[in-house]
Amino acid sequence: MMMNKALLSKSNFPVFDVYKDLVYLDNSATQQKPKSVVDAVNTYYYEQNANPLRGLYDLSVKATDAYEDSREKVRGFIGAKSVKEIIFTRNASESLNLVAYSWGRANIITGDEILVAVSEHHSDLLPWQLLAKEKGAKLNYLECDEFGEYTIDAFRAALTPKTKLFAIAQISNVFGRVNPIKEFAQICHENGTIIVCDGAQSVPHIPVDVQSLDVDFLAFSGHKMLAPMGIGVLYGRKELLEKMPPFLSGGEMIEYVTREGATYAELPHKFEAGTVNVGGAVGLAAAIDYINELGFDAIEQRENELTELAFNEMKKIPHIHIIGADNAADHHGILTFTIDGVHPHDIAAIFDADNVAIRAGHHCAQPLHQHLGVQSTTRMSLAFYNDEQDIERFIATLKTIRRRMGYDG
Amino acid sequence: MMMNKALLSKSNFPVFDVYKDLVYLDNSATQQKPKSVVDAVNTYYYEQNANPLRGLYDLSVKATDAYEDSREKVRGFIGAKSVKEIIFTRNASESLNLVAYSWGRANIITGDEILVAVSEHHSDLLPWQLLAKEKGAKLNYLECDEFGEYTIDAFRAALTPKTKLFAIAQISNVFGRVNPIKEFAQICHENGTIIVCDGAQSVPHIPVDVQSLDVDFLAFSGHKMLAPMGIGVLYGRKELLEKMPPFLSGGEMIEYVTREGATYAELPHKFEAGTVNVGGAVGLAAAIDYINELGFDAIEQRENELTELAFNEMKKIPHIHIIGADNAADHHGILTFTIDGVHPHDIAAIFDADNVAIRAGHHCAQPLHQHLGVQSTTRMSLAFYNDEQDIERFIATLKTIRRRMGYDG
Amino acid sequence: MTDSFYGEVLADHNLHPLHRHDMPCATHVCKGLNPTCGDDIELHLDIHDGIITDGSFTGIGCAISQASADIMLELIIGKTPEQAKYYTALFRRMISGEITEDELEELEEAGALQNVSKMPARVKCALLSWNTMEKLLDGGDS
Amino acid sequence: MTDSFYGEVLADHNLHPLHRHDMPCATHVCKGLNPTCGDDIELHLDIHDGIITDGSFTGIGCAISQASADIMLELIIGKTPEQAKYYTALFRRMISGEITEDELEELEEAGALQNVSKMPARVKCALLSWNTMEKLLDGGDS
Ligand SMILES: Cc1ncc(COP(=O)(O)O)c(C=O)c1O
Ligand SMILES: Cc1ncc(COP(=O)(O)O)c(C=O)c1O
Repeated sequence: MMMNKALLSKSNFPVFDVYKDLVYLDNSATQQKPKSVVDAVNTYYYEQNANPLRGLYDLSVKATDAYEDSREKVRGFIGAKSVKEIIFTRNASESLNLVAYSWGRANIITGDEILVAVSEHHSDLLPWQLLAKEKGAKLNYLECDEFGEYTIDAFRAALTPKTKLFAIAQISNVFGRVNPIKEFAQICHENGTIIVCDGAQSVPHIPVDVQSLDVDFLAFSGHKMLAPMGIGVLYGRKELLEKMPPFLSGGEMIEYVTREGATYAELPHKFEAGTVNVGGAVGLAAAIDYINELGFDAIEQRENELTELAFNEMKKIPHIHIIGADNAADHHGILTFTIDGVHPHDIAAIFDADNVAIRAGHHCAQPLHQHLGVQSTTRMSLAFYNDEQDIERFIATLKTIRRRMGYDG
Repeated sequence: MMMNKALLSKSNFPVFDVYKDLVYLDNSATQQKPKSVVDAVNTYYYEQNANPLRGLYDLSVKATDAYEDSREKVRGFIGAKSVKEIIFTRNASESLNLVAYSWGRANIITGDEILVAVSEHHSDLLPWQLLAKEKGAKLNYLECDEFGEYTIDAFRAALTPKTKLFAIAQISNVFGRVNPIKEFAQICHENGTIIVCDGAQSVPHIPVDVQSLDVDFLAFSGHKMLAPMGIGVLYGRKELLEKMPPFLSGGEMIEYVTREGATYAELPHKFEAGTVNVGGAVGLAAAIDYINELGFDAIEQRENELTELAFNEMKKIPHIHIIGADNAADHHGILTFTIDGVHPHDIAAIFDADNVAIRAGHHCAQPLHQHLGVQSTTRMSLAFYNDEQDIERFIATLKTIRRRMGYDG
Repeated sequence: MTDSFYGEVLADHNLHPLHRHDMPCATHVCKGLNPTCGDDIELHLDIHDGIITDGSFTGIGCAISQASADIMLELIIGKTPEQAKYYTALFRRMISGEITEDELEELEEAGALQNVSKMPARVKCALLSWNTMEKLLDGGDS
Repeated sequence: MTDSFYGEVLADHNLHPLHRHDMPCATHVCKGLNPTCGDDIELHLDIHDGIITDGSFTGIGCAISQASADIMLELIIGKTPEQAKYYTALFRRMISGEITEDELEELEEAGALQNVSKMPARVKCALLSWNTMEKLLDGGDS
């Protein structure tokens, strides 16, 4: 395992040079970009830019190589068997919609059941809700306990012979807890159920191996893992992808087109209609290089350290309630909380005044908030490039909030 | 009309510094990027990057402003009434798929007819072919003559009371001719037909005003107009967009979500699921700035000049046949041709050996090639930043091709 | 309380609202909501002989939306609907940063919300109760 | 013809193919296609008593695919199917740039296609006829 600790430093991220006083703790929403990633995209545009895949000239061959090398990098990063299983999308949301439209509309019929974890992000919920409505299927929810835990027993009980698909995040963007995907996948497959794993919050933070997890689909976004916006990934098991009808249609995803019909290109191109985003793919590859060079050991160690520091300090402050597990180890850099008597928007505004960027609201998980009985919450989420001072600044502001809202203590 | 002729120069495009000998004539496939566009994206990532729309802190407000200011810039560029009518997508292909999935599936029923121009790019053909199949509608083709011209009479004859939608490019990527969209739109509306205009090849090259054209939808791609890959636009008439169901679902496009259902956000957000591509939108805005500062007068004048030069020289060479109009003015920088006895792949290889980048194949328009009775063709396509020397180099190579393939002259 | 974040006036109206209670027999009721932040409000007014004689609000929201509602009611009770609309127009202009010193005076305590013009993300919170009142006076809800 | 782009051997086989004609009574026929470039080929072979006694091709394609087909037939006519497969393996290795000088000799005129290993976009063109032959020998089509 490589490990280059210099890569932990903020100095690799120009935004912190521009805003020296900024404490950025909204990493689950999107991460900042290291210079190496931005530079890689620039180099692509200045030295390799062309429309790839069909070009018969040098620059287009370079663009094709840049694109396909990025795909191979993603394949290795998540341990997929073949590059045919790696589809570039715009973001995790589009990846999940692709599965719902293509696999879902071809496989879900009236009377089927779809099971979704109640903590899912809207992007891993609405596509299934709409699919269920369209097909007359039933949408069931897997419930978690107040600590955000899903037990194997509860899961077995929620599964029925009619459950065709189960959708769950490996790490919820509210709880930060790692769900037992591998166990779920095994039970799913015994039951003939397809498992869709939302990896938007896990792939950037822990090593994810699709073969060892044995999931059928995995979706994630580049922008949450150092890469530019506008590039995402859908991993799909080849046997499934091959049987699925196309989703978006157009240039580059066909073999032959006549007036009456068309035959489609091989995987993965079948699912990539129109001119692809080579710049985005190159940026994602550079982000993976950064992560690989740093190593997940270093990333996890650092993120866990900082999580623990923040968690322990937060527990000391009265009127603060952390959502989810009552131990730092189960939070993976995500600490969602409420403060008695203070609305999350006011909390966020006070943090902003102190130049600490955190998020307030429903975090695109309204059904979970309904389940937990809270209207909205506040979330701090960290990345390996945060440091102790960031946590101290966060805690310092947190301590003043009730007072600044007019409470006595 | 502003006009800054210095912007015509290749010196604004770093790729030509890297490859001093490169003659790039594949601009219809994708354009090269000026430094100002790449710099604008970098500045976004270093000074404004955050997840926009829901943030309550300074950086997120900056990201939101960057994104929405870009939308306003696009609105002004194509003369739309309201920013609500501007939806950011990945590329023109996705824009067209959005219309087919959302408007199409809600409005097309068995027995309806969809009319598509026979010269359409696969991206403006397959979505309608698939829609027609799904709904049991009939797909009809509007035929062009050998010069690539669509007449108003032929159009009136092809339209029936059942024609619900008509799809056509403003400029075909094979012919380069401007189609009479305004006239078609008027006839469509008298007939209760929706008109979808594929602007992928027109928006970068001629001024396009959606209100004056009076089209219902307009699709185009950023990467073909100086902007990065991964950003495209769908313009839609507000009255239509408002009634359309969502296409992709997930974060950011909702108002309320419960376990049972959801209500959707207002336009344009209803159609933008998941984290948006702010970097891409900022790049597109910088590209529009570049085009506006240069001015379409200068762009058109330059492109027409170069087209005429190439066209006239090509006409002098034996065994060469230009596809489409027999005059330079109707080609708008797109010259597609065949050479007797030489396969387009060989033509492209010879051009490549001389460092001239052109395209060979079916240009994602197989039904058109079938209609014209040719298997494949070769295309050179230029942009304002090309110059006389590029054309001379292109012509010089063109003259040698038959000889280098072993013919006597 | 001297370092109060939003200023003492807002903190006070948020923590100790004068008009935050139910009014089951009000002549007019109207609901307002901000989908993006999840704030919602129910506004109750008694209007008799062209005068707003009493008013109250219920619902949930951030300090800005709560204080704004409370201050608004303080200002408009005893006034005519026309006057209430006039204040709404003034308030909107204050929030967009286009108000004169004299006009600001007219808004009395509502002037404490002037800083919201510098918080674009919070504009909707400040306007929620005012928009709801306007909807009510224009015949919205029951 | 000294400046011929692909070299004289290929130019010659492309312009004046020896085996480009129909063979309606061939014992074996197989179709091959390259969807991405639109090239397609129909390969005809007569196989009698374990020997490829004659062969031809029809269809359309670029100079590389046409010359490759013609040269391939020149090489395999008179050989056994096993030998033909052995040449296919050699040819594939040449195209991937992994062939020795001695092996190159064995390929005779087909060695003229060695440069395709430097044209990634054209590899499929060069391989089309060889892949089709392999498919035919493995029992593909009729
Ligand atoms: C006329 C036309 N329409 C649509 C497209 C599709 O554009 P994109 O590949 O960017 O989606 C293209 C370009 O390839 C085109 O030339
Ligand atoms: C758990 C989870 N799933 C899905 C998403 C959607 O990702 P994106 O907005 O990049 O599509 C997010 C992030 O917002 C997330 O946190």
